[in-house]
Amino acid sequence: MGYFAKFAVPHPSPAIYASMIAIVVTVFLIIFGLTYFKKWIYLWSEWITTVDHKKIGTMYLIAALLMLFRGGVDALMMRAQTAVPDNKLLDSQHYNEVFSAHGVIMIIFMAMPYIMAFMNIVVPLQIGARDVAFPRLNAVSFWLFFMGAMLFNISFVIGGSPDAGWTSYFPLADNEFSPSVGTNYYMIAIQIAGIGTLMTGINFITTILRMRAPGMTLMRMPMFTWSAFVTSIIIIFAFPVLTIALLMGTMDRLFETKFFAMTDGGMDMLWANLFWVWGHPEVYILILPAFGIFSEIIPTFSRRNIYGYKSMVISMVVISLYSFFVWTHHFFTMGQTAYVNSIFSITTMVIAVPTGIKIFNWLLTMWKGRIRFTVPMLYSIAFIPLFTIGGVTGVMLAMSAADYQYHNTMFLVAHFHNVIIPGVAFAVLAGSTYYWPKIFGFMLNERIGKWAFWFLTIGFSLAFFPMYITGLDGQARRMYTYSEASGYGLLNFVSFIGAAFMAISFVLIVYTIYYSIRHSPRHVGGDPWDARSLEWATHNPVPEYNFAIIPQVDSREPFWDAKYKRYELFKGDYKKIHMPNNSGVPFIMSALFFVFGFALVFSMWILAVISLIGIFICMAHRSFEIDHGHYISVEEIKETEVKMGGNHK
Amino acid sequence: MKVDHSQPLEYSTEQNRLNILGFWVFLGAEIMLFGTLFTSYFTLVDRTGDGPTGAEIFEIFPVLMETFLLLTSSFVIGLGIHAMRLGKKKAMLTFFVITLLLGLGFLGFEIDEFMVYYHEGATLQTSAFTSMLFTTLGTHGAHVTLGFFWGLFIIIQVAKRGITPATANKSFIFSLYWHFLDVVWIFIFTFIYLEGMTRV
Amino acid sequence: MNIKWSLLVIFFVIVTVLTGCDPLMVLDPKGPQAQTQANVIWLSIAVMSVITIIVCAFLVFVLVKYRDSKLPKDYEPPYIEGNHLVESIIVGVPILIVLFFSVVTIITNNKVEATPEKYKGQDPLVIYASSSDWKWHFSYPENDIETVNYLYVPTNRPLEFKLYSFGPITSFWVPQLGGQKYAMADMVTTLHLAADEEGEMMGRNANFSGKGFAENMFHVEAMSQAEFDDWVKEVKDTAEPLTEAKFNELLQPGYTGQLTFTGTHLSFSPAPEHHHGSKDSNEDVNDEYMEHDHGSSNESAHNYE
Amino acid sequence: MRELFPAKQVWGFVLSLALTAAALLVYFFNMSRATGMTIFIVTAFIQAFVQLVVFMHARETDDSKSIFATLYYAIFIALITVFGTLLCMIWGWKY
Repeated sequence: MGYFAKFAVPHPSPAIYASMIAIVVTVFLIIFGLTYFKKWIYLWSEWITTVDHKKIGTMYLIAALLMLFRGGVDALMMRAQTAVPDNKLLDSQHYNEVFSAHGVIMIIFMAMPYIMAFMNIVVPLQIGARDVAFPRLNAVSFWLFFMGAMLFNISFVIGGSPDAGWTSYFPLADNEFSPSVGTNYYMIAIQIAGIGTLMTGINFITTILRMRAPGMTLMRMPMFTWSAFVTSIIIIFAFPVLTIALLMGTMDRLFETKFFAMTDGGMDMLWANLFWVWGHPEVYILILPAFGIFSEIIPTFSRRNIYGYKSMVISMVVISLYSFFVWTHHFFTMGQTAYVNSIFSITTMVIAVPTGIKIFNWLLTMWKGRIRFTVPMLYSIAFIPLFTIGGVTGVMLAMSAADYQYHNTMFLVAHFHNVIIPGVAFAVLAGSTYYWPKIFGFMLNERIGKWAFWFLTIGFSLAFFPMYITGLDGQARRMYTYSEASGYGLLNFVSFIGAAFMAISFVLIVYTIYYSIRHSPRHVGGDPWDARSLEWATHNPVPEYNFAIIPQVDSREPFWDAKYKRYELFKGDYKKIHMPNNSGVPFIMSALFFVFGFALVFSMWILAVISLIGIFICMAHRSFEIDHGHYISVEEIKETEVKMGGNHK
Repeated sequence: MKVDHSQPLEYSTEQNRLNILGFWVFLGAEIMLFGTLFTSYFTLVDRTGDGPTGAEIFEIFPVLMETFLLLTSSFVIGLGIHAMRLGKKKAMLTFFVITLLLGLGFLGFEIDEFMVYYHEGATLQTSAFTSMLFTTLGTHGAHVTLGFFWGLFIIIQVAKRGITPATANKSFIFSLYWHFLDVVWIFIFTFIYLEGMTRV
Repeated sequence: MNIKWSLLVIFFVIVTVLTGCDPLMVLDPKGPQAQTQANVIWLSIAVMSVITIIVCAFLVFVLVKYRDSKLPKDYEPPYIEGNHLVESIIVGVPILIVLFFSVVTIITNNKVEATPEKYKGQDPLVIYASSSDWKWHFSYPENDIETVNYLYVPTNRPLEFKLYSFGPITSFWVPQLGGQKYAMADMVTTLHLAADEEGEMMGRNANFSGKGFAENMFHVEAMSQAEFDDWVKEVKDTAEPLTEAKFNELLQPGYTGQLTFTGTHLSFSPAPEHHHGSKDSNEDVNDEYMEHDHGSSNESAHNYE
Repeated sequence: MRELFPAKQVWGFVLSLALTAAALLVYFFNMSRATGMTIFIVTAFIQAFVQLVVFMHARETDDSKSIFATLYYAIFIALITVFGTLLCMIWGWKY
């Protein structure tokens, strides 16, 4: 019995049972639906085994939206619990699990895949390539992320969720203070997803370095591609740190090693140190592609080229390097000497300079432009002042003497949500609307989209600006309750209303998608927004081979030149196109990773060894496999081009 | 698939060149991986608790043997790649087999070394220092083990399929990996063993 | 459109009304360290507001002037590569601001990491503040008493807190006296504070430490030296001695109210003040710092061990 | 047979053995810590560089700029991480 006890449902409450039933019903409905409509083979051959960067990107997008829902529900529960003083909605253990899950899901399983979705869909199109450098590895990346996310998500029904915060500081996260398997899930699920992310980074660096269209020098690349490139660089140097930190954490929990233990020389702050050596660059991994998306949207809807292209690029490269110099500001209060704190204070503040350059360049891009208020542009416009507030509060936090007062308070919570929501969340929502026709071939409804935008922006302001005030009034973060006498009640209630607004906005976004699937006209043409960069030079949705003929580039905005300056983008005749084959191995291997991870979480060593052997067999299979890919014939290309309603010749 | 005959076989197709560049980028990530291990090692090196220090358990002979075996294997696989470029399949295979045997010898010494530490009371759980030592050495050792099997697969492929653009590419990438493990070992040898043994 | 604007207006009204109510704890300092920090906060709020207002003003100007519907039909935006002068301004001004704040941060860092200037000559009151799940233990080695979950301090005298933890990392924070600092299991951190005014204050653990984190607070009261001495005397007369058994019982996870003891746990369970790190490299860095921040207090701390 | 042992590789091997021996001097002779560490750092990095250029052919294609950029970037950030961590975890610690 003792053995099975650790698999038990952590919080046997009606809500958990209801969600378990909901999961079972949903799974059953999906299985039934797939069987009834005979879609199993379609699902397998078109999606699960795909190596097409656009389909992988789409799957990232769907997974990210699902995780946004999960993380959003967590957020709503937290705000509901703290809406009034001495609330009894959640107990403290449950609240701790909810905010830990919220943080991990939003950063690792929502924001990251959302960014990956755009990198996958947009980058090869923007540089005029047929796919990424390693299509098969790309599928592995996606499925590893997906299995990591699934492993993390089953934690709340089998065995228990992580409850030590998304930062999972030791010794709190060690067996003594977190005895449930929750933190094992944390360590292993993030590890699996992290390996996938590392692969993505390698893939995109190689793609961008070697697969650009002829004539596209580095300094002619579109801004989003630049941001994806810089992000990939940060990924490949930051994620190995996380790999090691998680490995050490896992070993401390599973094998009783002493890295972060309280005895035998263990050093708890080393975890915090390694976590933030990864964690701070991680912030830039998220924010730079978001900057890239805004840098595509703002010029398009201002009908102007981006202002200060060179300084935009330089500032991103500088940020990529600088992001590795500042991690100590996450624990200024650890007791280092004043001079160490001063060093990291200054390096942190210096990052504001390149970021400021970008803000002003966006403003100057709009200046003298012709601004159209579409949904993506509204998000971009709202981003500028809101992100500026987030940025300047960041400078305030960077001053370590004052940080002693902000640290661990709601002020900090307000700051990083103020950076991440207008920065990353606005960007991915704007990007979704902007690239929706590119992915699916129809536009999202603008009217509903604008309502969603206003609810989100106002909801965000209501939810997070009061936190600056409660933070300065001494409310620590991660408190599941507070007393009436503290006086935090009113402002927390305002936050709750803001969160409710944001929830409404999410519902509206889902409704836009539903409404547009039903009612939006199809066949929007290749260029519905009158855009400027190469991804719009092909059809919507994009054919398998991306471009019938690889474009030739001789400026920063070749597509704009082709539209308005009679520049000839596609020269030559159709030739047969070489494409990679689909494969089921990435999915199978990642599924084995899932089993392996699950076995480790519960210390089931035999299962772990068996699944590990399975993983190695998959790798060996890849080594021995002979895969030459396949060709798309000229006739087939002609047929597709005619069907897509355009002929670029 | 276009084959460019002016280049060595391993660079002769676009996909081959992508593979090699991609692998270099991966090695960049590996540098950071081992960099993090070293970071943690240097931080924890003096935190020995009640357990032994490095100076108390390290012995020069097995470490020198391990270093010599790995350095030589790195040299031999370099010869293997050279033979591959000359198109001499048999010589290449011989060099590759010798490389893997030297790698096995390295692993043998390392496992023996771990056993000795274990008997001297330095286990994975003894102190933060020993945890870190075993993890750092173990990560490198796991890389070598993985490399052994990978190399084995490549030998089988070259033996069966001959030196083709595909097998040449795989062999070359494997050689990069093997050399890289040698580079990591140099740092382990210098900054863990020698530094530990000369520490007062 | 009207709904949106009225919502925005309501929001700003709420914010202004609420901020007007009560002085916020951090901005209502009762000691020199908190005063320094509040000054830095006000200064940075002021400068940062100016930056935010400039950005917003420029944004509004651009949006009003260059919106599609307001422009003539034939207006075509120009192609502008960039401008060196403009770009050097948007690089240069932020650099100047960062430089200014760098100076401020260096000065204030050294201030909050040292005995407050106006009490420099005095002998500090050393208090060992240690946390366990989910309580705070305050040991007064000078007076040989110990309290749990409440802290009495004399005004106008430097206070030197020695922080450590019997469990997860916690953070000792009395917002009105000064910023927080971590308390950890294997090392002791030092926090320099002082109280200028008498009064009651809130203190808490600010770093998440598990189930009982929200309730992990303590009551702080600053009083004159005379009152403080009276209190000490009263404790010595009335409180029970702290035994090792009693202390170990207290270390078990759980909650207790305010407790008072004579004697401190330091006698049988000393603070982890030993060096873990490599001694040689530690000392050459630390020595010069110890001279001006730490010298006197170090001696006094050792006396009680 | 001779062509199987190119001079470049052989010299590389000899050099790496010599550098290992040089590092060993610190073990066999009593030296100050500063001298010892200097020798360690110099020999280790030269040896790594020998491997890169002689054995790993890092210079032979037109991708070599990207390759070296990656390596330098990686080494730079790894050093920042090592020394930054030591700075705030050990050297900059105040008891």
